[in-house]
Amino acid sequence: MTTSQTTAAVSNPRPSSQWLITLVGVALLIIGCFLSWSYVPALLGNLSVNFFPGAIQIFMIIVGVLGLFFLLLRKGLFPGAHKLLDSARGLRALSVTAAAFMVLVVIVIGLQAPGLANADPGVFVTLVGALAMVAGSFRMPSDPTVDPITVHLPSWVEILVIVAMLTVVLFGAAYALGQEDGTVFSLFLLFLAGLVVALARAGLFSWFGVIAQRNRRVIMLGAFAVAFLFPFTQNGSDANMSIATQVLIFATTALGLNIVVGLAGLLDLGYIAFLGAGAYVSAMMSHSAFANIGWKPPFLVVVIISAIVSSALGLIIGSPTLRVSGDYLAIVTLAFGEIFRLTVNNLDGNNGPDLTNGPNGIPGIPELEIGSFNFGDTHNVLGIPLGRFANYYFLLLVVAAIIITVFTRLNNSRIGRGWVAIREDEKAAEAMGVNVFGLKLFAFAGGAFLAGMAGSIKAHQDVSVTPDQYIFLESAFLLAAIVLGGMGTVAGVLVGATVLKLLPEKLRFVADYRLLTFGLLLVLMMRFRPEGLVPSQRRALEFHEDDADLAERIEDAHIEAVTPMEGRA
Amino acid sequence: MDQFLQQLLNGITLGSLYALIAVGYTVVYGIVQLINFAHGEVFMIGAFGSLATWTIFFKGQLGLWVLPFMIVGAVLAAVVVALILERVAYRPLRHAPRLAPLITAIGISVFLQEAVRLFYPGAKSALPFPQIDMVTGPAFQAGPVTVRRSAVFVIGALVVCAILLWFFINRTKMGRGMLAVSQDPDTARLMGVNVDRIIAVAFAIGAALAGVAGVAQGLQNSNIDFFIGFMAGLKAFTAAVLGGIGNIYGAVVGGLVLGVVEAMAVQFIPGTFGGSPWKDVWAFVLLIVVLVFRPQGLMGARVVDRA
Amino acid sequence: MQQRSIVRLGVPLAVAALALSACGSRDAGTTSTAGSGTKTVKIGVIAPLSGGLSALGLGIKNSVDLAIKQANETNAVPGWKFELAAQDDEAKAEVGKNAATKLSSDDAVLGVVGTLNSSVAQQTMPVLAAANIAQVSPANTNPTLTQGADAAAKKRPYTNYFRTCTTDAVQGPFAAQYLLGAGIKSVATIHDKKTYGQGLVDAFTVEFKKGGGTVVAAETIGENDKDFSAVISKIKPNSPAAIYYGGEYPQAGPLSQQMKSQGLSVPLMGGDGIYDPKYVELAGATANGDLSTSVGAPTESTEAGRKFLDQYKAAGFAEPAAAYGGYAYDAAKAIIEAAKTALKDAKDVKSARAAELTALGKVSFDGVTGKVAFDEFGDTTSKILTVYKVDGGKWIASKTDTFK
Amino acid sequence: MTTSAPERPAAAAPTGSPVLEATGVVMRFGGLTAVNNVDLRVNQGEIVGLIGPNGAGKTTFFNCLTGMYKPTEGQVKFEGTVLPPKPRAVVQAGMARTFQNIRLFANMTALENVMVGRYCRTSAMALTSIVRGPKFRREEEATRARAQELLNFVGLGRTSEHLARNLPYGDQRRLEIARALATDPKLILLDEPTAGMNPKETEEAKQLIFRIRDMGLAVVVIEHDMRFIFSLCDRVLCLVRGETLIEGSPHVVQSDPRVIEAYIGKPDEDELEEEAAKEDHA
Amino acid sequence: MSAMLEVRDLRVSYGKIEAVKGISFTVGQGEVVCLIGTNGAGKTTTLRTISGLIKPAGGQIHFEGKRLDGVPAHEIVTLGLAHSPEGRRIFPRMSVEENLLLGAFSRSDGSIKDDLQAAYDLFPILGERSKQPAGTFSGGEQQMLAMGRAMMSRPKLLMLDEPSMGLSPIMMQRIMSTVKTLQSQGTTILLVEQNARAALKLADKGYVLEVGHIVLEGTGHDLLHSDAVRKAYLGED
Repeated sequence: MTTSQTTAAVSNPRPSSQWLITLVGVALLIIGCFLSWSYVPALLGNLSVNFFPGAIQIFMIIVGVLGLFFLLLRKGLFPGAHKLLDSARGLRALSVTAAAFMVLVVIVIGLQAPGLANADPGVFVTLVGALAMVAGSFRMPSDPTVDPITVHLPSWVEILVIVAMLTVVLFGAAYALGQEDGTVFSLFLLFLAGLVVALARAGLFSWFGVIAQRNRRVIMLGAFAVAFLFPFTQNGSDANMSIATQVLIFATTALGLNIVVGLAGLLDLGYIAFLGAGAYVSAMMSHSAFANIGWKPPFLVVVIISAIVSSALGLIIGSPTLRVSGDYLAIVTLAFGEIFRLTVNNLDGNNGPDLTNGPNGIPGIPELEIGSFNFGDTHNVLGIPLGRFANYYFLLLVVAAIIITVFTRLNNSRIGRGWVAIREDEKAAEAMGVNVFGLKLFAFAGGAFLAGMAGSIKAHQDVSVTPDQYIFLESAFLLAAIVLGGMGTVAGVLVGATVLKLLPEKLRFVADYRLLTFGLLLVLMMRFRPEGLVPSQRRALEFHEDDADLAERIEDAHIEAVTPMEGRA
Repeated sequence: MDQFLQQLLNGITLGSLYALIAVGYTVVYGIVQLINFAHGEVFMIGAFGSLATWTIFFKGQLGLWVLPFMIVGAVLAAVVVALILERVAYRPLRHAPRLAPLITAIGISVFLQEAVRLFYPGAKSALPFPQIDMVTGPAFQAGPVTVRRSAVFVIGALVVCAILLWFFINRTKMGRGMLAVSQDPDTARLMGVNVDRIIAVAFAIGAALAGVAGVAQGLQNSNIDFFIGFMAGLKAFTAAVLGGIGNIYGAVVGGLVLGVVEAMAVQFIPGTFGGSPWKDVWAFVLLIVVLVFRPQGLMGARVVDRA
Repeated sequence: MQQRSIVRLGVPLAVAALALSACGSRDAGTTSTAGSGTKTVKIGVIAPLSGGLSALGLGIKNSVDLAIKQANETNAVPGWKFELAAQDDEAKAEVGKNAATKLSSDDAVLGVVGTLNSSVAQQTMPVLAAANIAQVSPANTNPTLTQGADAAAKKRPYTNYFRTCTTDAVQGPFAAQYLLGAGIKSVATIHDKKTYGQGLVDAFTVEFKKGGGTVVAAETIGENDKDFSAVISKIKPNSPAAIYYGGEYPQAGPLSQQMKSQGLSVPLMGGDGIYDPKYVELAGATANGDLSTSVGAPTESTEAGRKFLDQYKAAGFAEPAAAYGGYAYDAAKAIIEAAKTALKDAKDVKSARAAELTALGKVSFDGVTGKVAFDEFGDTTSKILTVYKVDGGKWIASKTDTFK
Repeated sequence: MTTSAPERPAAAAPTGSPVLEATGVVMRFGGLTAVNNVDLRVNQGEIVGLIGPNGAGKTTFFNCLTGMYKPTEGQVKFEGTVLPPKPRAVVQAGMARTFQNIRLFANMTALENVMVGRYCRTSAMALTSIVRGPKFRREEEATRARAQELLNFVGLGRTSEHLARNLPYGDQRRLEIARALATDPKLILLDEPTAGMNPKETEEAKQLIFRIRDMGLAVVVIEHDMRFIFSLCDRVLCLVRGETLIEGSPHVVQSDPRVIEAYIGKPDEDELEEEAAKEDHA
Repeated sequence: MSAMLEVRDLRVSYGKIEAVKGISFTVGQGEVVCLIGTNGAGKTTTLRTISGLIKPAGGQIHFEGKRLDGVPAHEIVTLGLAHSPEGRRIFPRMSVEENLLLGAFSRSDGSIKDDLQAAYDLFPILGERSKQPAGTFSGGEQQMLAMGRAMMSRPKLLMLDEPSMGLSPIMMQRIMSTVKTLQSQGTTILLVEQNARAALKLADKGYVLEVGHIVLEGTGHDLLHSDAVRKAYLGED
């Protein structure tokens, strides 16, 4: 709070008309939410009760309260703070969200109730409120804001912000997963997206960004704590935990792939084979009746063996294919992925030795047991039951933590620098003495190792392994998680993996259009935001060779980030 | 020996199909150094275009005279889709890092597959392809070798297309322009060659041949489904690399070699690693071996490394 | 610095505290809203409701729906109202497992009808078994599901699993007997390596050889193969009198067509996986004479079957009952039948599940597909099968018999 | 020359002992002979210039020396041992280079670029990097310090955290030199280090090269700017169409008529007379 | 006399680096104009910008009164402006004749055959080996082919980029004399050369480029005898 107190809140002595219109809009919005929206109780989680807002009405109340906050901010209610956020831009996004939301609600009532005759006045009050907000906020001038980098908040404030942020994430996730109704879930997504955009527009996220940059370790620990606590919010229910474990397996595999693609810059289209190799080794060494390897070592040994077999495959695939570059590498890895799939499909005694049980796969893999802890049982912790999937979830969380550590530490080391150099200019890197071949091979083997680890757990979690789980489309999905989230970053991959695994589960009603949207998404991403949603800055630069402004901005941020750290040291 | 000849014929038939598709990879690659990963889907679209033409206009007709219309339908569908792809998806990315067009191509592949699966009536499972009487009737017997009529069509299609292509490239101005762009696009522009148009033409040629291949596949296998593009595309790419990507005749040779290798693998690889289930594995192993030991392919077009 | 490290510790703790305070705030959400005496019991369905096999899956779902509606109309279990809880498995094992998980965490689910595919069942069985929920499949024909991996030492893997259809262990030999009876002594076999296809061919081969036939060639094909020329060329010189194919119609149809256009004009025979109108469509004009076996008598050939089809039609479902409608209907009826004893004195569904399993083992009634009763492995006791023949573009029932 | 040269771990060998001896280097591409039987000997602490018109094979010759190309014939000896044609081995042995068209790692900071140059002199492998023991931290710290030192040396100390692509052209050239120096070379090859520079920058570059020489390094420079070359080098080698035209002191090369011909074109008879007359006049 | 080609305050950047920093020059009808300068001075960039291969960052280019900047390269050729690029850039896997015919790609009149003959007359060796792949030619022969190819579009203005690069003195003189011949036949020529003497000797006008700026201009003869040029290119102090 050093620079922000320069000008006091005297810029708006008199409420302007647009301010008043917006205020009225906010008021109507909130009032409408306390009225009934529809006669039909079965619709959208029962909106038929006056003075007792249902779920989606609460969304709108939150929007209203946030709008009120922005309005008061403009009035200078919080001295010194109005320079920090651009309330006008925030209000605009908020009001558009509210309007879009309400229009959708009206449409849903019209279609599902069916007929608008079933709509109650409340819905229209809120709709009018939203439109008034649009009318008011779009005539509001934007405020100049200060650059967050230049402001240093007291550390306890920063920490509080982080806690608040993570808590919101936890509850948001728990709430989203709890939504069974596809329409409500979609509306929730719209609400969430609108909220995020509004806050981003207002500049809040650049604050978060700066704070996060300064407190990276706190964020990491906090995020891990949130992830760790997630199963405790599920009350022993397996439905969401099952999805959560799948997201984790997918995310950890994608993180492994991100070492190959994001860090070393090698496009691997057959990566799922490494996950498959791990899973198959683990399955063949399990006590399943269909397992064809007699030796049954303890699981921890199996994990290591799976990982080693995978990375050996990585080496085999890597060593010849690294001679070819670019697109060729991509296609050859794809061919290798197919060879893997076909091979496990064939090794059933009919064609080749009886190892993998062919297209039927190896079913009936027993639950994991580490020591006396059986992963299939429900365990009670502090009176909260934790089911089968929660157990696997914790195990996978540990694996994810390992992979994240490996990923970030490799990235910030001599090896990481070597990879960047190779990506930037392979010839120059070689001329500077970087072991290009070795580093590429290491990326392949290392990534495969991690995937093998994840695979060995996946086999038990899935109860069976079959070849059709390891097809090209899965590799494409993994790649898409990285592309969508952002190459070379942990957070990006986690976001990408979550979006790609969670949305199809929750949006069953669009299940048929899932792949179609997926394909379109890839094309659009490459066209408009090739670096992904949460890109590593370097990757963003690589995709925007000509963007000098971006380079300047990133450089400024980098210098800002580095300087105080060195000052402290 | 009889079996050898029979399998040779089977291989050449299969290979002709690969070759027709492979030309599309190689023509586009030769000019923009882009692996149009979605080319397999263009082939699939061709097959469906042909089926749609038949269903809409000629349903129930199985005379030979329908075939040209079906081919036109296939070629039209494939070419239109390919041109849209080029314009909308690839052209804006021409100067982007190489990863971008490749991922775009994957996205397009998935999109096209799904679009056909969802919006083509009945395409959720395999669809029977019209069995033109003359082309699918009883087999000919040439000595010990049984010759399917559809095989005659497939091989014939390749021969005709190869001749037309040769004529186009060597005897027309547009063809010369294409050769020039493939060797040095900048200089070609200095000669007055409209590079954008040439690239579009390359896509169109590849698509047209893929469309013919779509009809061929339908007649040969008696059915098509929305997923045929993936494997066919991968095999055709293998064929293109095998022959030396960028070299059109290489693609033809590569396709034929690949087809024969697959057929022979089914018949002659002894023990449990032979047989139909392994033939794809051998095809891909061949691809990797060629890439590692002779990256320029059999016909030796120079691999352009735009690192 | 001091302050920072304290807070660094504090954050996770604070988040932990907040998170824990959230626990238990969500109720289980299964209490019935209907109130007033009647309690809700759900019968789940896991079947492919979308994708390539959705025609079969939707038929299963609708048939179960029909059985439930009838049970509610007749008030089959007083004080209880049945409800349908259908989940899509997209014919994929992993999706099926999610569906099973979802159903198993719903306390109102008593039994599940499904799945269509044996491979999906392998994934759903353990999940449902853990929750003690009965699973009755109308369509899984893989013997190992009920009898374990080792055919020599049969052992039932999951006691919650039952099925209303006969297994491949019966279909294959039945086909062998039919061919031998028709005077065909030499065949070539082809299968797609999947449990179903391989199981059929294995069982067929044993019986066929026992009856004095010879298998002149045994080939396999890959699951994505489209062009069978090479395999056909390889078989042809052995001049078999018929081909026995283990697999499903998407490959069998084109295989038949390509065989015949390549001059190998002998009938192709398969299991219920090729007994589908699509097979005839794909195999084209040369399919006449091709054969298939299928479980049970043709639905429309029996009194009960015709009645079922009429009721199904009257219920106005958008999709036809398809091949497994009758079996699904019987499966649902078996669950309802068992529920009559299991739910009688139960206070909630969860506590009735164990009783349901016991009761299921003992049901015995005349269903649409014949007598519905289960043996000690959970397999149906009825072993009626039918051979169908392609004639004029349609499957025509050629012979119905009880397998001995 | 106020900046003190960073310490070099290798003890300075007496000036004059040969560092690099290339003999009979031939490089053919298909039918084209780009480099034909060129010899080059570079001694400790010597600056050697390589000149010649465009397309004379200078850069190709560089690539042969640094292992980027495998020469068709001939051998490259470094400190008495024959070098394998692998860039990494060449760098390891102590020969570093810059590029004609700057090839920096554009999206890395200046400091990171130089740190990449330290790659071959550091050893942290995967496990060390993941576990991060004291050894790793020491090495990382040392790498960073050395890189900063080199940036200071070339005059980029203040811009260490700037992205390479944002640096002005002249600074990019200097950064490339710093990156090459980070490999602890005994010989540094500079490919047109002043191309595109203004006279002031060129002069600074010259001073920088002198300072590098003063550290005990041998330097080989390709350059077109004749003034620059002749005022910088101890010895100049002129390549024309892949062959050595002349080798000698700047003075000798400068006045060689064949060099003038190759560069400026052969004066006609009358012009020669005209020139002679002028010279007399002066 | 109004200039045939007029370049005004032309600026070209590659990313952040400005290669040409605002140069202006003119080429009059029938003239030979040469741009000289060291490597990296911006000569080639200037030519590539004029012929439309690079988009300028600023400034204007007029050719016979028409504005060229922003017009795609393949249309510029049809206006009568040919560019023989640096390093010759012939199509190595095509025969001589095919190379030459490509030069006439933008034309569709009937007299292409005549021009082919004209090119063979200009360089008889091309005629002798018209079916041979151009990649097998020596540097000098390739340069002849490149010039012949450029002439096939019947240009009003011919831009030659470093035609003497890597050529033996005899071959170089041969090329230079051809330039003279072409000029005498009515073609205007814009020449970029590193071999300053040869270029300036036949140029009507010359411009000296240094790091993206024009530092000196004048008639060929004046420049040839200016001290600055002698210093820059001979290293004489």
